[in-house]
Formats: sequence, structure tokens, C-alpha cells
Amino acid sequence: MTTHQFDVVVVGAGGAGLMAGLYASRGAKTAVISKLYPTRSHTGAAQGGISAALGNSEEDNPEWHTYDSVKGSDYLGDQDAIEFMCYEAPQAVLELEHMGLPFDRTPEGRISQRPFGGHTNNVTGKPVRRACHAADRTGHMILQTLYQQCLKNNVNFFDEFQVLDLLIVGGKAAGVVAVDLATGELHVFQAKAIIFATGGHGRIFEVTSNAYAYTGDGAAMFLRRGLPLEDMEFFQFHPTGIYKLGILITEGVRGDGGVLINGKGERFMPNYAPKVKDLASRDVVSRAIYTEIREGRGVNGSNYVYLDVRPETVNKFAALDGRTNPDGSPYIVTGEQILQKLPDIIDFCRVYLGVDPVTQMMPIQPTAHYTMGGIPTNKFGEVVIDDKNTVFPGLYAAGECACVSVHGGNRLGTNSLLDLVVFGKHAGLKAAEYAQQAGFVDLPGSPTAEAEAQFDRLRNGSGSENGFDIANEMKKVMFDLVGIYRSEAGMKEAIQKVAELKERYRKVRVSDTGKIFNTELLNMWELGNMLDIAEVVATSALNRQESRGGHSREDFPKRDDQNWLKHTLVWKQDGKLKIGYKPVTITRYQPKERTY
Amino acid sequence: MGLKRNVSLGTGLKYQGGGPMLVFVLHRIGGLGMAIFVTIHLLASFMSARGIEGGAFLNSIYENWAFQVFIFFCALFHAINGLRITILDLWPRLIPYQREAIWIEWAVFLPIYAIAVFIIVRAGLGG
Amino acid sequence: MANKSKNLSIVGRGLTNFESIMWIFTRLSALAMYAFILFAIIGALVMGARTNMNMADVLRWGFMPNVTHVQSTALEDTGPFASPFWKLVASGLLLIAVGHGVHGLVVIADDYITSERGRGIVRIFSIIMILSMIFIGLYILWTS
Amino acid sequence: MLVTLKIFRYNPEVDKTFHYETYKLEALETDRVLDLLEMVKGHTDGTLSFRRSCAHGVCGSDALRINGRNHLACKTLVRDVGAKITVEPLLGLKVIKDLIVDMQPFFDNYKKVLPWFVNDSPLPADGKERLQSPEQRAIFDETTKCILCAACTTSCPSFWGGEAYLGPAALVTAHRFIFDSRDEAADKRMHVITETDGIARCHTVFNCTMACPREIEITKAIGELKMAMITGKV
Ligand SMILES: Cc1cc2nc3c(=O)[nH]c(=O)nc-3n(C[C@H](O)[C@H](O)[C@H](O)COP(=O)(O)OP(=O)(O)OC[C@H]3O[C@@H](n4cnc5c(N)ncnc54)[C@H](O)[C@@H]3O)c2cc1C
Ligand code: HEM
Ligand code: SF4
Ligand code: F3S
Ligand code: FES
Repeated sequence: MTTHQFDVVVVGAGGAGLMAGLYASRGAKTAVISKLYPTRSHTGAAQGGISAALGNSEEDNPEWHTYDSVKGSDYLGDQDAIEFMCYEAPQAVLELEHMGLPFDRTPEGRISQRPFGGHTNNVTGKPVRRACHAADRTGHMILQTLYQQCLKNNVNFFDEFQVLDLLIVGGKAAGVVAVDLATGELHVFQAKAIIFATGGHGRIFEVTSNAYAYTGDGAAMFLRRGLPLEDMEFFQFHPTGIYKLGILITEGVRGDGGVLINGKGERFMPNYAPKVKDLASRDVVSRAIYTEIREGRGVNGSNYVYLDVRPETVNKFAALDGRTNPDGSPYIVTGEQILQKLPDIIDFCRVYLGVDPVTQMMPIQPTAHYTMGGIPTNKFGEVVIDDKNTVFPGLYAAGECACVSVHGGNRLGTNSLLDLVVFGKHAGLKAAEYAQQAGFVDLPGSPTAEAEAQFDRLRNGSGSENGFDIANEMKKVMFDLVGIYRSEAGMKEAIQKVAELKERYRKVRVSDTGKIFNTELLNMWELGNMLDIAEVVATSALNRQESRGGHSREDFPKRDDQNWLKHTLVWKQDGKLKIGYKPVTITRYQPKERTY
Repeated sequence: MGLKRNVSLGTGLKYQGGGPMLVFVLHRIGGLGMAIFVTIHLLASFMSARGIEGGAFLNSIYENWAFQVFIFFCALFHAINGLRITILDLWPRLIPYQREAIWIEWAVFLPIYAIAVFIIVRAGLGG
Repeated sequence: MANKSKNLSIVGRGLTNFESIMWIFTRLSALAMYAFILFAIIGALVMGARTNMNMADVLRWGFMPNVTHVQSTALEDTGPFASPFWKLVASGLLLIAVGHGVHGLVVIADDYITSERGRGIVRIFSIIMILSMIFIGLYILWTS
Repeated sequence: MLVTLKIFRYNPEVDKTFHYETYKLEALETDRVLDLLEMVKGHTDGTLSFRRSCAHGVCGSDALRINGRNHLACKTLVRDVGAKITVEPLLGLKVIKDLIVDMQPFFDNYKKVLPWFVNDSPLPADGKERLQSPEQRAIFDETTKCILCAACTTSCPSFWGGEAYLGPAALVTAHRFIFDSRDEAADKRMHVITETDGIARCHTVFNCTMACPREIEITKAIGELKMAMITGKV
């Protein structure tokens, strides 16, 4: 066992973790720990763009952005935090540009922007160009740029170190325990402030756009340490994932004029969102697709529909919609422009489907995509632990693992990358500030005991069960029963099943007895986290008896502001889940019905 | 810990680099072959000129037709491929057409080399 | 918008590095060798090789337009090759080819030898090799 | 269809040297090689170790030698490589365990080319973005795609010869910054890449270009760097 001492420790090196590390390291001795090489974090998968009301090609302002995000969140987002984020956005994006991020450019040389679902001109109600993009690999460029800036500023990295446990002593953060994958040795990082930026947990679902690494490690560690998780029932299903594989087809495809087509060859979104049509909010589009499929209008009676971005289709519907370029000329695209704007998407389709989107339609189905819930924080990234927003000293969280909550019931596309840079930065600043005035908390007697115990259980199980099968069964049941549409009976069954799987999980035995890169042991440890999180997700979902944002219940199809305009908090106590609530901060926008 | 740098001449040559890697290997063999040949050759000429024993023997090696087939391959291939490399290096815009370049290279090389081999072998066997 | 492209100085673009100079030399010498070889072959043809030269001779004459170049050469009238002009041409080709070839050997060696010491030895060896080859070559050319 | 999967195996804690293990499994034509590895790990041998994360070719974790050539396992489908598949670790790096290699030398080389944006001039007076025309942006578009998977560098014969060679990935990164009109450290980078073990080590073998899962025209990018070295124009 090796012990390190840092003022600030950042767990996770995605967009949020790197931003936090960059800012924290300016004021305090900082380490960034990541189970993947930083450039392999899932931020790199983000495609479409990062939103900011720069108004580079048409009128826009942060106020509209705020309203759109509040509305997008189905009024569950905390409005003070949303406003804070949307007003910080232009500066945040410009800062990324100043760090060298190669955004696409307008003819005037400014950052190019494209329309995205749910982002509108509040006067006309039409989609607005707000998503700043670098082709269809915006997240990749953010991740690379931030990593590069961290290297430039000599941030300390611990690559391929997996954090296993959070140490809390006397109500304060004391440090984390991590395993060095290359040697299997346990390391203890003593720290005054700890920032969690471990990303989401989409891997609990069968069809997902999320990486293998998205196993909810951060949230599960918090849960085990008796800290609450917020709004875990809210999970976003992205409307357009590649059929069966779940690989994401960015909303930018629709932003650039792509339309959804059902099995009868009809464009169906105008029936669900007459104003913005295919660019409605994600939850709305996902439900529309599901409804089409359920009513027998899937392609070939199967459970998928088409996304069509062939130039002739795009131009036909753009003309019908009266869509124009910023200069007022009619919107017309060529195959070449499509190729240039969406190179990666086209590559995915060619590789995985053998389909060329410029000449063929893409078969798509909704895919599990984004974790709205997570570790509750305030708008400075400080972890809060109850309904009064009491701050937990020394603990911070940012990025997808955190719940500020700026996304509420449903995140708008491109708001997540914004969330990373804005709250990553503030978490970093706050943590460094805290570390300057706080002292180290003494580590517990045997800091690695809990982590070792968890490993030992996995090494000493009876071996009568196979972890791979358990994982697959969990994913299936979660996707089918706690997916886009949910019902009481289904969720009860899912909770039952997950409990059963947890029981079976105790009997798993890891066959790899080595220390060096024991990926089997770590995968099984991650499975434990996923089971814990799945239980929380299903339980919170069953508890919320209304439909809001990404949470759609068949038995309660309406939003119920009377009883449910509140955040869910879940704690784990003595192996049982306890549910509490927290009020939603409402400043300027009173909830009203949400139409697109 | 760990195996040493996981590569040897054998594993390297087995890499499925295809056409471009093949011409690289041949270019290298050609250059190496010629350099060694020229060294020996200069030495032999020097020895003959100064009447030192052995010069004639060294000369007789490459008078051998089999050796000529080899050294002619080295020279011709290296020269043609070297021209391709030089052109691609000085006009990077042509690099996307490198596959075509390699085809052309073989199209130029093979007939010339075939004729040469035919002549050398015939002369060699015929006396 | 700043639409200018950047212009780097000789030092700024790294052209003072030995490696870059030799890289350029390799390409230029390759082109130069082509020029020399064509020149020499044409010369040989003019001098009567038209009628009685075989394939191997093309190469011989091409690569080294010199009287002594291989005794068995069946050219009848090699006289003109003994002229100072051809000796100069041959010397030029010799210098370039030896430079190209020996540096090529160094490049190959450097691909596999990465220790400072190993590379130092290769460098010293290559200098010895270049000098002696040029000496021997010139000796043969100008004493024949 | 029945697939025969031959995998390079090496467990540093038990084995003196590597060996190959053959597995037979049922797979679909559209399965990724990564899916096959997962299946083997899940059902046959849990000790099989490899890296992976995104599963769709954007993180760069699972560059491997598949049927003798570098690919991303998650971007290679069974139908692309046939029913007989051999999977081996990348060449030229130390094998730590099974398919996992030591990436340190690779990242060390990457760091040598100053892989970060440098511009110490004052920001535009309005505090907004530094302007750049779409044409200027297009010049280095290709090389911004790199995901640092190392498929290129470990396919390069020059790198096999010695890991001192910067390698195509580092050169791609150098290209991304040198040709960015906003960057101001082109001369420093040119210095690094024209030294011993820099671009002069590239013999235009093209293995890198063929291996790159992001379809970057690497050799062309290196060619442009070589031209920049001669002309000084970037
Ligand atoms: C396909 C796809 C497309 C998307 N497109 C967009 C878009 O266009 N616009 C937008 O705004 N958002 C988009 N998103 C969402 C957005 O990309 C993510 O929400 C965001 O990148 C999450 O960033 P993060 O920093 O929180 O986490 P990540 O970038 O995933 O980083 C998590 C980090 O935590 C580390 N980690 C995790 N667990 C541990 C542990 N136990 N120990 C140590 N380290 C650990 C990992 O190694 C990693 O470095 C997209 C998401 C996906 C999946
Ligand atoms: C027309 C004649 C020739 C041409 C066009 C030519 C061209 C080239 C070129 C372009 C290279 C660089 C290859 C690279 O860096 O990848 C090269 C390398 C080399 N040349 Fe030549 N060359 C010629 C003649 C010769 C001769 C006569 C010799 C021997 C004396 C020779 C020996 C070498 C060697 C040893 C290398 C290094 C090989 C390598 O790096 O793989 N070349 N040649
Ligand atoms: S250039 Fe291509 S092959 Fe090389 S590291 Fe980057 S993405 Fe991988
Ligand atoms: S394979 Fe290597 S030699 Fe050059 S063209 Fe690519 S870097
Ligand atoms: S797993 Fe990310 S590139 Fe293959």
C-alpha cells in the first residue's frame, strides 16, 4: 500500500474532471485519477456540440437559453443553477476557443453554430443555432484540448488507477482508495478536497450509447458511504441510436435537416411536435418513436424506424418547412456537405450497418444515453446531502455523475458538455479555495479495509454463478421494464429481478487470481456498482407517480406538479433504500404545459 | 514485468502491411545490396589495379549470372522506387494516389526486369 | 481575419538539423543520380554502345562511366571515357552515390540502434567508410 | 456462424513466455471482434485481459493486431475478417498481460511535440474568439481526429526498430498544431520533429495510414510536415 497526499484529488478525467483538475491545480496541489487514460473518457464520444448563446449567426441570448433549458427539464431543473450555467456559457465556450479548441467556423471566422433539439428562438418558437460544434466530434475536441492544457500546466495524472472507495472521517472527506491496474497495488490518496467526475451509468441498460466504463462507480461509492443520490429515476433515452447496437447518431443530423420516417414511409414528428417537429426535446421524440413502433408503424413491423438525411429528403422537407440559411436564402444541402458536417456518423453507419447515409436511410431505435440524476450538488459543485442543501465539507462533484440539477427531468442536447465545463471549473475553483484554508483529515486506521473486503468477497464466492450472465440479465430487464415507458407492475418485477440478481452476484467468483491487470476482478466490482445503481433507479422510478421528462409512466401519463414538483433523494441505510425529497428552486418560470 | 518490446524481424515482416510495406522492404534490401556490392566492388577494382591478389576472385563473384540477376534487381527496383518516393515526398498532394503510384511502379519495373533477367540468364547459361 | 500563412526561418523550420539536411540530400542526390546515369548512358550510346552493349553493360556504364569499369566490357572504343571530362563526371557520380549510399546505411542502422553510444560508433564507422570509398574510387578513376 | 478465434496469451505472473489459445464460438457476421473477446472473457476464460471502453471506435482503447494488421477490435466486424481470426497485441511495445501493452513510450513521444495550443498574444479586444477562416480551419481538420489509439505508431517499421522514433501519432499531433493559424509555437515543434528520430525516420511505408481507424491520411500529413521543413511555409 502506498499513500499519497494532495490538497485536491479529482476522480475521473473526462471533460468535467479535467476542467476541475485544471482549475484546482492553479491554487492547490492536485492529482487527477482515472481508470482510463484521460483521452479515452466518454466525453470523447460526444458528437453534436456545446450550447452557448453566442448569437454568431442569428439572434440569441442567454435568457432564451435559460428558458429552453427550464422547459426542457420539464420544470424539474433548479432555475438558479440553470440561469447561472446559461449566462456563464458564452464565456465558457470562448475560453475553450482560447485554449485552442478547433471549432468549425462561419465565413466570418467566428465559431459556427447549428440548431439542436429543444433550443429555440423564444419569440418565433423556431429552432435556433446555438450548438457550437467541431464537425461531429465536439466532445472529442473538448477532451483533447483540456487534456492538452492539463499537460501544459503539469497537472499530476494517475492514469489507469481505479478508485474503489471514498474515505470519510468525522463527517469530512479524508481521501480515496484506488488500485493501480498495472500492478494491482492499492494506493491511498489523502486529500483535503475530493472532486468526483466519474460520468454516468448507462451500462445498466441493454441498448446504450454509453461506454463500458459507464458503470456508475462514483454514485455507487457515495451510496455505500451513506450519502444521498438525487433524481435517479430520470434517465434520458436518446431517440436515434443505431438499431440493436445503440451507437449514437447525433441530434445534429436532425439539426442539419434529417427527418424521422416510419415504416409506412411517412414523416411522423409533425404529429407530435407541430412547431419544431424533428427537433423536439429528446424525451418527446423517443416516445414518439416508441408510439409509432407500438402502433405497428415500425419498419417491417420491427422495433425500429428510419432516420433520413439523404440530400433529396432534407431539401424537400426544408422547403416544406420554409427553412432558411442565416442570410435568408433557402436551405439546401448536397451530399458532399452532409459528408463534411457528419463524417463520423457516416463512418459509423458504413462500418456497423453497411449503410451509406448519403444514399440510404439509417435504421434507428431509442438508446439509453444520459444520466440526469446523480450526486446532489449546488451550483458551485459542492456536494449537498439533504433537503436544506447542507454542504458536505470537502466533497465536490461535477459532470454527468453530479445532479446540480440543471437537467431536471430531461437534458437538452449540448447542455451536458456545457455542464462539464461550467461546473467542472467551479468545482475546481471551490475545491482549491477550500483546500487552502482546510487541513488534512486523519485517515482511518486501515483505510483500505473496505476496498479489500469487497475484493475478497469476489475472490471467495462459491463460483456457482456467472457474472457475465448476471450483467446481461440486469441490462435486459432494466431496458425492457425501466426504459422509455414504465408501469408499476413492470418496475416491481424489475426490482424483484434485480434483488434476485444481487443475491446471485454474491456467488460469483473471479477466476483470475493475479494482481497485474486483473480486469475480471474490476469488471465484477463494477457489476456490483451497477446492480446497486439499478436498484436505486428502479426504486426511485416506482416511487414517482407521474410522468415528467424522461420518466414516462403508463399508469400516470400526466405531469403532476401538485404532488411531484420535487427532487427525489435516495439513501441506503442498513441495506435498505430510504426515499426523501427536496424542493425545486423556481425563480422566474412557473411550470406550464410543455409543447413543442 | 512484461515481455520485452514485442517485436522481432520475423514478427515485423509478418505484419500485413500489403503493397506499400513490400516495396519498402524491397527498397531497403536494394539499397543495402547495392551499398555492400559497391563497397566490395571498389575494393576489388582497387586490388586489381594495384595487382593485389584476390581482386580477380572478388570480380568473378559478380561476373556470376545469378549474382547479376540479384544486383540488377537491387539497382533497378531501388532506382524506380526511389523515384516514386522522391516524387511523393516533394509533392505531398500526390500521396492520396500512392496506390496507383505503386501499380505504375510495378508496371515499369516488371517488363524491364524480365527482359534483363532473360538476357542475363541466357548470356550466363550460353557462356 | 488573419489570413496570412506563417513563414518559418531556416532555423525555425529545423533546416539546421543534420537529419533534415541529409533527408533533403538523399532526395536531391537520388534525382542527381538519375541525371548522371541518363547522361552516361547517352554518352555510351554515342560512343558506339549502340551496336554491341548488353543489358548488364547499360547498368555498368550508367552507374560508372569509366574505362576500367569491369574488364569484360565489350565496348570497342572506350577511349573517350578516359578524357578528363568523363573522369570529372564519374567523380561527381562517385561522390554523390557514396554519400547517398553510406548515409542510407546510417539510416538503416539508426532505425535499429537507438543508444547514444551505438549511434556514435555507427557515425564514426560511416565517416571512415565514406572517406576510404571516396579515396579508393578517385584513385581508380584518376590513375587508369 | 462458427468462428475460430486464436488469441495471444501471456500472464506475467505465471508464464515465462507467450502462447496462443484457440477458442471456437458461435457469432454473427455483424458481431464486432470486441464482442467475441467479451464472450470469451465472460464464458470461457475470465482471465483474458484487454482494454476497451466506448465500443464504437472513438476512445482508442482497443487497438489490436487482428489477422496480422492493426485495427480497433470494436470497429472490426466478423464479416470484415472472416471466420478465422487471430488477435495479438500491438507490436513494438512491451506486453504487460495478454493483449495489454505498455503505452508509456507512446505517450512519452506524444508529449515531446508540445501537444498543446500555444498563443501568448493578447486576446482580441472584444474578448471573443480568435478569428479563423473555414479554409484555415480545413487545413488541419484531418489531424484533429486522432484518438491516440497507437494503431499507427505500432504498425510502423521504423518504430519497431526502436521506440525512440516519434512515430506517426506524435507527428499527426504536431501537424494539428503547426498548421493551426492561431498557434504560435510552430518553430519549436518543427525543431522537435526535425531532430534525430523525427520525420527523417519516416520512410513513407504507409502502414500507419492503412492502420488508422479514424482514416487520417497520416503519411500525407507527415509529407506536409516534410514540405514545411523545406519551404518554411505553414
Ligand atoms: C455518444 C454520446 C454523445 C453525446 N453527445 C453530446 C453532445 O453532443 N453534447 C452534449 O452536451 N453532451 C453529449 N453527450 C453527453 C456528454 O458527453 C457526457 O455527459 C459527458 O461527456 C460526461 O462527462 P464526464 O466528464 O462527466 O464523464 P466522462 O467523460 O465519461 O469521464 C468519466 C471519467 O471518470 C473516470 N472514472 C470513472 N469511474 C472511475 C473510477 N472508479 N475510478 C477512477 N476513475 C473513474 C473515467 O476514467 C473517466 O475519465 C453525449 C454522450 C454520449 C454517450
Ligand atoms: C537512381 C538511383 C537511386 C535513387 C533514385 C535512390 C533513391 C533513394 C531514396 C529516395 C532513398 C530514401 C528512402 C527513404 O528514406 O525511405 C534511398 C535510400 C537508400 N539508398 Fe538510394 N537511390 C539510388 C541509388 C542508390 C545507390 C547507388 C545506393 C548504394 C550505393 C543506394 C543506397 C541506398 C541506401 C542504403 C538507402 C537507405 C535505405 C533505407 O532507408 O531503407 N541508393 N535511395
Ligand atoms: S493517427 Fe490514427 S492510428 Fe494513429 S493514434 Fe491517431 S487515431 Fe490512432
Ligand atoms: S508507417 Fe511509418 S515510415 Fe512513415 S508513412 Fe507511416 S510513419
Ligand atoms: S473500445 Fe473505444 S475504440 Fe474500441
